[in-house]
Amino acid sequence: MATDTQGRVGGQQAGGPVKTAFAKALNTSLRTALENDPKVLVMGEDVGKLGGVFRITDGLQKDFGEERVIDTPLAESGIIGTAIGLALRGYRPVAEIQFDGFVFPAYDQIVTQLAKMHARALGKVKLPVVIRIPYGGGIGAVEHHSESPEAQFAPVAGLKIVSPSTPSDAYWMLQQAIECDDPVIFLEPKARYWDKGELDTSAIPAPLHRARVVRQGTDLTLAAYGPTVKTALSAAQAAEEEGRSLEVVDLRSISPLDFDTLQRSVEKTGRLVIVHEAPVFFGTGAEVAARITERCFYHLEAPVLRVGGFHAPYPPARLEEEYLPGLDRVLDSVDRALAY
Amino acid sequence: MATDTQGRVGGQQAGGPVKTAFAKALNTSLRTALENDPKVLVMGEDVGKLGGVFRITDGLQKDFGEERVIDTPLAESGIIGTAIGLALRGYRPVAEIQFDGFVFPAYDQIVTQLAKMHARALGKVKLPVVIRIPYGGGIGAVEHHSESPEAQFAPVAGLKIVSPSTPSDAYWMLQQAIECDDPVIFLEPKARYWDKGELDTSAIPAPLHRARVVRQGTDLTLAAYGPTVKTALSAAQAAEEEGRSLEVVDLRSISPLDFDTLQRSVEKTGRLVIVHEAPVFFGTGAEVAARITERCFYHLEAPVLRVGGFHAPYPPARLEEEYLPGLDRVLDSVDRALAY
Amino acid sequence: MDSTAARGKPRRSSAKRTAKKTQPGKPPTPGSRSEAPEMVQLLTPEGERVEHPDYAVDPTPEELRGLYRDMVLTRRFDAEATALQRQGELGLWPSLLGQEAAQIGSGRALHDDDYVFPTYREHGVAWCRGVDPTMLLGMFRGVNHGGWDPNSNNFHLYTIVIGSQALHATGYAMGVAKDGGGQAVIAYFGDGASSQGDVSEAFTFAAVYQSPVVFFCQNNQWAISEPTERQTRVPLYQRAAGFGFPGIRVDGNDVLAVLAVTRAAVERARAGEGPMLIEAFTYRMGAHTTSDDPTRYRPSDELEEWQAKDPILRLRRYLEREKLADAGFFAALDEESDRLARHVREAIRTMPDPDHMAMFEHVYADGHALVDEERSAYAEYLDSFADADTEEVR
Amino acid sequence: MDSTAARGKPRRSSAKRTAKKTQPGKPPTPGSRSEAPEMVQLLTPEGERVEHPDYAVDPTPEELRGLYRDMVLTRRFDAEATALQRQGELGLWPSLLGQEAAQIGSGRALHDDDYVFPTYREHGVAWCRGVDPTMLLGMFRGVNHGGWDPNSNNFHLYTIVIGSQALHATGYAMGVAKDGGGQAVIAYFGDGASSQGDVSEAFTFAAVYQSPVVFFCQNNQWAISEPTERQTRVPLYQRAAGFGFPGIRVDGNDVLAVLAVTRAAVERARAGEGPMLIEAFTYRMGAHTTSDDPTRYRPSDELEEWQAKDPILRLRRYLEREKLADAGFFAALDEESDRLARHVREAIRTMPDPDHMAMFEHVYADGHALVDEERSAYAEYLDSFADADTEEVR
Ligand SMILES: Cc1ncc(C[n+]2csc(CCOP(=O)(O)OP(=O)(O)O)c2C)c(N)n1
Ligand SMILES: Cc1ncc(C[n+]2csc(CCOP(=O)(O)OP(=O)(O)O)c2C)c(N)n1
Ligand SMILES: [Mg+2]
Ligand SMILES: [Mg+2]
Repeated sequence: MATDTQGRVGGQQAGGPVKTAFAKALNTSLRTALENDPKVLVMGEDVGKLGGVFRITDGLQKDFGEERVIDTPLAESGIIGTAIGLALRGYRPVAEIQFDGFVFPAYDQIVTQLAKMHARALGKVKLPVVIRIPYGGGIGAVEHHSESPEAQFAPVAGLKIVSPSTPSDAYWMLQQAIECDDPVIFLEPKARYWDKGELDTSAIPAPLHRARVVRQGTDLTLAAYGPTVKTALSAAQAAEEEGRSLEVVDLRSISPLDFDTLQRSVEKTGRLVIVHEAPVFFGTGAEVAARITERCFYHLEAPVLRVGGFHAPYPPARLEEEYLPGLDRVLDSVDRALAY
Repeated sequence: MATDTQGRVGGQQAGGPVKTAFAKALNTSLRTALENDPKVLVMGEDVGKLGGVFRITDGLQKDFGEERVIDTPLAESGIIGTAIGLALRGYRPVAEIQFDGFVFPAYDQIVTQLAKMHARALGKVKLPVVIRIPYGGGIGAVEHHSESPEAQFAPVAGLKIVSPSTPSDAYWMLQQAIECDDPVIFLEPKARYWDKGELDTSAIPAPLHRARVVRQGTDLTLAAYGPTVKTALSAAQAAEEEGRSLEVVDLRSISPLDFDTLQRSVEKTGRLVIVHEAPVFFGTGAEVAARITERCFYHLEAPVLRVGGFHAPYPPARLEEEYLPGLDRVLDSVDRALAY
Repeated sequence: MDSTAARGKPRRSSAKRTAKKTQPGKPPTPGSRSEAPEMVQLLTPEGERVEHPDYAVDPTPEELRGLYRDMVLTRRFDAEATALQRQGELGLWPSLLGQEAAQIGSGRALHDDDYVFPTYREHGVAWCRGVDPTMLLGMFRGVNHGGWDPNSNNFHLYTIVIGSQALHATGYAMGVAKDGGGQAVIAYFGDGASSQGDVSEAFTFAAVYQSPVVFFCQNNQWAISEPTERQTRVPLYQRAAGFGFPGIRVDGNDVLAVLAVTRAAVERARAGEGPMLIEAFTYRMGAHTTSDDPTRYRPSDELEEWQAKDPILRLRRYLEREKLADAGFFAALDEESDRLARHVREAIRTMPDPDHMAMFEHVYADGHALVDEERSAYAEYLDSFADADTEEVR
Repeated sequence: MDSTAARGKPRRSSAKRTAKKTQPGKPPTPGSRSEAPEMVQLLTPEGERVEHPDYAVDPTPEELRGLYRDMVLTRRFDAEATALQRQGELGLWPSLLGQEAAQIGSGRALHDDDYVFPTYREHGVAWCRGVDPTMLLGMFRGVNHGGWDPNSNNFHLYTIVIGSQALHATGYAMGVAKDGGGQAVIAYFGDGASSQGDVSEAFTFAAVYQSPVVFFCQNNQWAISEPTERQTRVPLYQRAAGFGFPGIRVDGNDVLAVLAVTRAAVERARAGEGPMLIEAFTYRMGAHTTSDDPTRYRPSDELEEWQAKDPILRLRRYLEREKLADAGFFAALDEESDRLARHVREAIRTMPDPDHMAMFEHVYADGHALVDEERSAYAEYLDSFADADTEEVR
């Protein structure tokens, strides 16, 4: 399964792009993976009959049975710990964590076992486990249902972390994550589940860890991933109306980060603002700022600025618009960067 | 207990500095805290009769009894979860995690409950819990006994994170952490446990979260904390012999980070290299680089450079000298920074 | 404000009296095997009193009416909250429909100085503690994450992450014991939560330290879409014995049985005899929350079966059969329910949104430089709009 | 190379034959109460065979000598490793002294295609699996973190973080069941580990899915300095019943009882009857590891008491009493032990240090840009010294 790095899967009807919701693209992707490889398993809380609280696994248990689409006991450490065992046995488990805030009971199994076991065994075992996590805010939810935990996993070697921002990426990046022989934390921007976009299941996807320039520009680079790509694009649109040309880069992958694509962009624009929902402090923006400053020291006309969550717990729903890096806050930072 | 922000404790014999080992300073600090406040508890695995695997709690159970110095079941989530309950009841638990790599089973309780409960209750409850963790490498240990997990906690609001580098700071910062009404992750550089230094238990300590310039210099600032302060000082010494004047800043606190002190130093020197054992990727150095670059954009003559662990699991003992940021690697980065 | 739970509070003393009159149950010691039926029941679904060899309760008519009132008002409050969610006033509501007896029976077994650690569904227990029910709505409206003072009513904040609070309760109980004991702590959790490692670790700590904590598991048969068989193959109350303390199953739809069993357990805890697990066998009659659609995963006849065991209905039958309450009582209660519903509706409509800057408050008790920095930067940012507005006006 | 464990391997078929001859034990069903004594024993400390109503084993003299040989060689290997640590060749060594019967008895109950998930102390089980004992030394010398191929001998890497492997074993067993079953998985852990949430979660998963996994708890009375009472108030084997599967305590210093009980449990697993918990009641006769000083926390008479129950001594007594082994056998074994010790000493002295760049290998199976970048940067950095050296030479 893992040999085809292009991530193409067999058994696809050839056909052009179809307007598809983000959630449906994920559902289709899981279905494809279950069809193509008998070793692929889907497991998690309520993924069976209910089809998951977001219906991402809708209909899969009905069609693939309880042996392949597994409702688990309510224990996240147990889910990841048994997924590791299943992977050691040759399976490719795709585990769903119901919400971002519920991944932490599994943190030890993820960072200490899942991430390190391949290295511990000097490569003798592989751990092709995908952990799907609906993440991020903006849906008016109660506590623990809106967090962005990527920075808590990114320091840990052995894990890969990606986050799609469009239905097409949702489909393809999930295919690629499942095909990957390493553990992948697959962060699904839940606020985008209902967004629609073109999906072509016969296209040739970009490599999983390659960033994508989603809008060309010359004055400043805006980097984003997952839920904030849409915000960044709106900001670029708004800026254009004020006569400023912003380039927008969808990072897509957090570990590894595609610094090459970013560097090329910043060498052109001379300015970088990065936007994510996770707190700024020790966030992805810090790593991007540090490394891009090192790589582009003589090109940068302003310091890399970061827009993101505050150093405070994700607030109650009625405050989330204040907490989240929205259009205005992004534009404010763009202005500040351009003022240098 | 928490009112005296100077961290002075009563009942101290006045007296000058005494040469004390780092481990002994911690032991004395715990003893003082147990003496001064009946609400202080010490808990963890093997902290009782054994006195902890590093003997930091040596003799405490004998003198303060099993009700105050508590051997717990072997369950880290249980240790922190019950410490939270004890804090809600009015106690000030000081929990020991036996080694860095064993804190992760408690990760959920730490980041989701301990860190957030004060905010969740709109300030109605306080969580004065100290989590002591012997951390870092260099002692030739087996896996999981040499990690530096600070970056995995720092993104989480509600936690404070500090790391002393000398016996005196070990004593005083632990006093202050215990007096603090917030949860504090207290990272003890285990490779320094046997180092000796002056301890004056009647001195007036510096504020807990203030960085300290431990060596003055003009050409470049070296920032470090915990185990790498010693490395940084050696590097500065070696550099001096080559005619270079390095300023060394002991950050002491990771959350919050004392950017003011660092900024002052960098405005003077124009260059910054930061050294820590934790992996560079998403590490403390990233946050320091991002923020100092923003604050000192026009003062920096070189990008902030980072020296630290690689994006790889902490290696077996016979490779740790390669993995750890030693003198040569620090000097190499200093050279690189000075070459700009 | 007679429609709030405040009126429920004076019951404590009467509960105490009753506790003296009745014989506190003797929970089975670990490993021992009672000859009693597996589930303690004192009131059948048909509303008939039955006896149990180990557990008895002898409530006065007033107390019985009080329990009935508690359950009715709790259900009404719950229904109103569900309605408010439908009207967009709340983002979400987890209904306790069907679990009133489990919550009122256990809640009324507690003393004021006992301490409660709830999940997110213990609206009936909150009621018994005297927490103003409108306080519970804040977190589901999105104005706070809880926010009541846990120490005002010895009722901790709702805990959403499953099972975590079992450890907090155990730690609190360890502290109670250190302080000399005499109080009980009770931790609520669900059948699903029983699978979480934290709950097992709480069992271990509580047993090792013989902490005065009662683990109260409401087995409502479902964890969202998963039936209890996805968590265990044997009755949950049996989990306790292997950790070294007694466990018992009680008919969770029988308020008298729950009261009796919980009283015995908290008495035991207060007396320093250690923890106990109660499995209240009940049923979640509604959806998991207002976001859930149970028709996707559970058969409708199951609901019908449990409707016949309704906790309120059976007490009403008993009250009527034994003539312990007259039509006037029921009519007055209906009116009180309406008043409560009105009170809740009004409260929600006047509930203020939090201040913009509130998210920077209470992150730390002793302050944090970064929070201060971000707070002022954000205030400045907001001010910049004010300036802009002013400029535009000029 | 006859002194390595490789010679232990052919035993599998004979173990199988024996399993057919003897009556596999019927483990108690959850909740049922056996009239048998609490702990299964087939060989007393004095070396006398005793009967047990549920468990029997009828080994041939050759098998008995084989078990004896396994235990003696394992102990010798262990002593040699301890000595190597004292000589600075190893950084640390966790001795299995006293636990030979628990490990050999259970290890010899397994088939080649069963799968083992050990802790960090299962040197005896490793021996039974045919893992070259010198392979075990690497991680304690600091040249790797394990590094043998788990699939060569169906013996997973040592797991240091307590309890984690119970879940891996359960997941593996779930996979075995999906593949049609017929194999057993065995997870080793200690009395201390029983407190970890992961172990309880493993019990839950294994029970719910009826996975073919045997949980083998070596209760050696101590978790570093904490006696088992810091983990539980009741015997650990009782933990299983509350999760819905059988648990049993076996005399962990009686290799025959351990063999019989483990055989029954793995047979049960292979037959698809689900998990089982075995508590092997044994004793850690040495320090926790070479870093530990048990005189700080445990009384010396306890050690004496357990020395009388020594697992090797009692089998020797039996062999001698029943004349199942002669002086020649013991003398040859002594020699074999010496050869093994020599082999280990030589192996450690020739064990190569890992290459500088090894830390960048196997971080990922499919590569990672940052690792590549750091690897080449580091190589360049190292080269710069080489250049410097060269320059200096010039
Ligand atoms: C650690 C964690 N995982 C998942 C969830 C999502 N979740 C919320 S309630 C629930 C089911 C809980 O079932 P149960 O414990 O039986 O309580 P009930 O809702 O039936 O009262 C789940 C899975 C959560 N809140 N916390
Ligand atoms: C999660 C975790 N916490 C702490 C430790 C440190 N530690 C190593 S062994 C040990 C005691 C284990 O006792 P037990 O499970 O009884 O096994 P034994 O060592 O007696 O074989 C402890 C506390 C660890 N390895 N993992
Ligand atoms: Mg439930
Ligand atoms: Mg042990």
